[in-house]
Amino acid sequence: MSQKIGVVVFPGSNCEMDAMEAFSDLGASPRLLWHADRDIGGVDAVVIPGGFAHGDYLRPGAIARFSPAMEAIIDFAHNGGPVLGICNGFQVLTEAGLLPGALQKNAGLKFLCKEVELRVETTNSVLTNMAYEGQTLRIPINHFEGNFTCTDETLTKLQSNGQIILTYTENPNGSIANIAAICNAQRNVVGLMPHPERACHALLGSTDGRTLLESFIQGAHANV
Amino acid sequence: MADPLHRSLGLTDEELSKIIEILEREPNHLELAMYSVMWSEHCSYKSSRIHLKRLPTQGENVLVGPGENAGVIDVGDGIAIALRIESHNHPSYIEPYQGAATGVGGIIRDIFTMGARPIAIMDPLRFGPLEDARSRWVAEGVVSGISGYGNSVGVPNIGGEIVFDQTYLGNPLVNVLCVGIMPKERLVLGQASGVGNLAVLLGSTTGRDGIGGVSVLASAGFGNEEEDAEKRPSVQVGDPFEEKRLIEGCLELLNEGLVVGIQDLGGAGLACAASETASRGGVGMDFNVSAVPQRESGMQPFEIMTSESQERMLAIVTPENLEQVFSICSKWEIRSSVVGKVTPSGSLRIVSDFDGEVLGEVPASSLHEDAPLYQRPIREPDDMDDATADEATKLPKPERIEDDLLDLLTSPSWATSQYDSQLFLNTVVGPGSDAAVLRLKHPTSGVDTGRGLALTTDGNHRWCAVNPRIGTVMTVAESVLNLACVGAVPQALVNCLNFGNPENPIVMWQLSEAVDGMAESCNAFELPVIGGNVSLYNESQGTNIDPTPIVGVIGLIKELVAAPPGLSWNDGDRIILLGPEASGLCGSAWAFQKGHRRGSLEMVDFELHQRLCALTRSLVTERLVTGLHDISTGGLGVCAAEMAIDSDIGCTLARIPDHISFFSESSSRVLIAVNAERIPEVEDLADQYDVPYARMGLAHGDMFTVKDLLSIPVSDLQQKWNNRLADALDGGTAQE
Amino acid sequence: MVYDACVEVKLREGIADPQGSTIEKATANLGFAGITNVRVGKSIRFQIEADNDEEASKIVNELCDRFLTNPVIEEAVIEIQVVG
Amino acid sequence: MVYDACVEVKLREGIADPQGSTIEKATANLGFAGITNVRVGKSIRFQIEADNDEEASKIVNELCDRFLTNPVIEEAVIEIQVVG
Ligand SMILES: Nc1ncnc2c1ncn2[C@@H]1O[C@H](COP(=O)(O)OP(=O)(O)O)[C@@H](O)[C@H]1O
Ligand SMILES: [Mg+2]
Repeated sequence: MSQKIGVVVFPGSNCEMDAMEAFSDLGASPRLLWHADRDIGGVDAVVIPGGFAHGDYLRPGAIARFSPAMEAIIDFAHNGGPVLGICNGFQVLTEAGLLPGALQKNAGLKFLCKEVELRVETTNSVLTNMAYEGQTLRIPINHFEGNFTCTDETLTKLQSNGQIILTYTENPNGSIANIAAICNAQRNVVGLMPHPERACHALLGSTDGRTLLESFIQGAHANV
Repeated sequence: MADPLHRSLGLTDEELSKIIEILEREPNHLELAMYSVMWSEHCSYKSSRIHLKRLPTQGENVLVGPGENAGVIDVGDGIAIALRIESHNHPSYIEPYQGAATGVGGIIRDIFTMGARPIAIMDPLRFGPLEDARSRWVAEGVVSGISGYGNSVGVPNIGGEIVFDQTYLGNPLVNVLCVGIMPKERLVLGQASGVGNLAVLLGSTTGRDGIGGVSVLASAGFGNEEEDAEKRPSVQVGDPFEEKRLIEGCLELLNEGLVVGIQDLGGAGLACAASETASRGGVGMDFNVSAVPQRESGMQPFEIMTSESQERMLAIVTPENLEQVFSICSKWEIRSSVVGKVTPSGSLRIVSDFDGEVLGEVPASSLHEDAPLYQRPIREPDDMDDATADEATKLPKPERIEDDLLDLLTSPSWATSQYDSQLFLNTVVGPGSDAAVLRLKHPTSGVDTGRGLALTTDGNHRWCAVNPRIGTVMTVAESVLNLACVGAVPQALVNCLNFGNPENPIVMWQLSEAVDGMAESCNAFELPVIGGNVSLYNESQGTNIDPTPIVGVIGLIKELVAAPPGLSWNDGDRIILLGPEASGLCGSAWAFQKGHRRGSLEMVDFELHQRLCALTRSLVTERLVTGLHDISTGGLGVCAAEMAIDSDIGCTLARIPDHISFFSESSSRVLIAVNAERIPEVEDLADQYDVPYARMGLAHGDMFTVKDLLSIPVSDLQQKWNNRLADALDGGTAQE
Repeated sequence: MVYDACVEVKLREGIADPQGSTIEKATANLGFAGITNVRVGKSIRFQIEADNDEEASKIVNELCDRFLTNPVIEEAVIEIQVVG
Repeated sequence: MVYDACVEVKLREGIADPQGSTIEKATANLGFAGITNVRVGKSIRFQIEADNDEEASKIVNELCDRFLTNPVIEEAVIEIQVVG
């Protein structure tokens, strides 16, 4: 049975169809979840896609995190369900308190759309279980507020628990410790700023994103 | 003494007489205000319409030609593509961020109005020189505005242009093109029909922003500081989040078949949308101003009718469907209110309530069809003969040709890296190549057709300053060649004619010549013109900009199995020039750099150009070349330099005897890089297509060398290329 | 009663301020000398109905904690004034 | 002398504030009743060296006009205080 992956749509989301396409090309069964529905329909995993939920007004994720769907997703995550936040989704997860830290405006104050090189720091997460440590991946970033920030205390925790799962080999946005992706202490909730769904098709320039999305499908499988 | 009202609204005495004739009485203030915005240059095309008629608009694939919100073509597999380009020049000079942002918002609405999902935008931009502080401030703000709005509304930006030149010092050009995709059967037109149907206003509240924007901003030039300051309150603020919800909500309404017609609100606001939908449907409308949700208190009916508040749509709905329309709107958090009723009368009646007082009443069609048409005086410049004789080849040759080359290198990536160019997983080639390439997926099933769409925008004010007719021909030719460089066959063209003050006969001559050039080349290339926009009064302090027709051309790629070769060459590749020998320097970027702006251009040989394009497409589809690039701005020199920069590999070139052949921008030429083993095939093919070619040299090493002319490290070229815009703009910009 | 509220949302001390540093660099480049320690925050102004001062202040404080600030990196300075 | 400057950049009256209206709607959805007229601006705080009050105020005003605001749609409220 292919994995049922729920892709959340908020007003202002815009990468939901891209996530749908990438996951179905990889053999999963993605479906859309509407932000106003509390019922997330027995999915095996949840993806919060990129975009500008509620316009990113006030702060990215600040309004989205109060959606009925998010209440359900918070429960789902607390019960060990795999949850992936891509870009805006990462911001939503930090606002919702499912991941530590916060994402600020990029150093240099510019939106950045370009391919970057990432390094896999740990394979112990729902996003990297099929990668190898030290593997480098070429995947695009596409954000204005991807500059990961946290207190020293949080950073130490992230480091000692191995919760930093991807780093930039060349820091594009000012993120602390070159952080591109982190997971929670239970390792089932992951947020990353780069867009793996944009790197799953040879015609689009890179297929390195597949490793990450396949890992996540694997993680969803383990959750069943 | 104060001006009479009609004049202060921008209407002439003759125009007022005509209104009185139509109404058979004096118009009241509300009616006058509506005529003033609808008969403005921006909405009525009163100076350009008689010329635009000369453009070819027919084609087998054309579903909708000029006159609607966007042109639409049939691309097969049940898919239709909508395309449109618009200018937002004047607002962008006054408030660069919001001016550009609302330009993006406006063009996107034109596309989903037709039933198409916007899938890409492009942004041909023109600014004053980088040395000028205000121009830097404008450029920085415009690019941020396009980035801020486009990224957030979720439409990728896949290309454009960014040009800096003295001619745009007080008048930047911000043109934005949008392309959308739809299943053919979803195509809708912006018309009201069915007496008793309702007009539902969707989206933002209406405020005082942009009152009379089209007549004040888009239809007059900039004079002095004080007057400009008075025009300022007309600037609007964009809300990409509202627009995103409108896109989704409106497409859902169309998918469900719940609307009879739909129309975006742009220039001239509700006055335009209400009268246009009614007159297209051959009906009338009662329009209830008090039903319009207002952002500010105490708004006058004329303010409500002419406000240009952004992110609003007018949908025509049958009463049976109203509840369902409301429920889809509320799902997407879109404000919706019934503001009008379709009547059989043919007149647009503005009422204070559906059974209240009539505040104004005009024949709906008179706002459009009766708009004045001007055959404005045309005059060729007096010194044409002298100007033509002034050849740029007579300029002294460069002291250090390396320096002239370096001065011509500017990467647009400072701007393009601020744009999401990848959303929707279609972008095979984004900004930075000759043309952008998108995968063509079916808009509803998502199935990949295995084919591709290609898009390019081009404009060249330098060529058009020298000769507006041939310059325009060369521009269209360049577009067609840009598409060939990615393997695409051109399908349709849209244009934005950016010109100076139409009351100046020389400007009208430029416009007329440019239209002739466009018609001539579109006929030759069998390219239908499916839409466009005219932006006049691009002048500041009495100086008109150089004529700047911008074209956007869409092409199809039959089989998109791999990304086209792009600009890069490999070490060891042979470099071959396809096309005739260079001729002349007039209108070239090099000549302009030396302050030379006159002379003559050589007419494009259409047949040769067609053969070159066909050859280029074959080379690309049969993968016979490693890399290729057409020769345009900066000539062969800049073309080769860009290929070296992109490859990070140098070259040694020969057969370029002097700066003339190095910097000439004459048409119909492509530089290709070929693996040595494929040379016979390539040359055979060129012979078959009867296209001249010449072996120019070899790609190798880290020096960019032209025998007997120059030698410079590729890294020096890269340095200038990469840093010019960042150096000028990253440190912060400020108003003068 | 109606109150005017003004909330200034500031980054907590010790949290890097990318907007502030970009502006600071720009001021120097643009010829404004001697400008330092630039910190950028938000000002959010609104009106609120409440029965009395205490209630108004309670609501605004709660609004700040739950919504207007991200306590991980931000804090709020609140001003409330009765208008009628 | 060193001055503390605080600049509040606000949208001019009548200029649409999409961010403010979205926040306003969100407060209602979150159950905060009676919040209206939400307007969002920026607060920019910094220190500035100047010879005297007059000069400090002149520089800050110029900074606002040329750089921190576009007077077409925004206006600045400036507060300056000497610190030493
Ligand atoms: N403002 C811009 N926005 C997006 N893309 C741009 C912009 N300016 C330039 N580009 C892209 O950079 C590339 C080079 O532009 P240009 O030199 O004008 O191309 P060409 O001469 O082949 O028409 C093109 O791919 C173009 O689409
Ligand atoms: Mg080109």
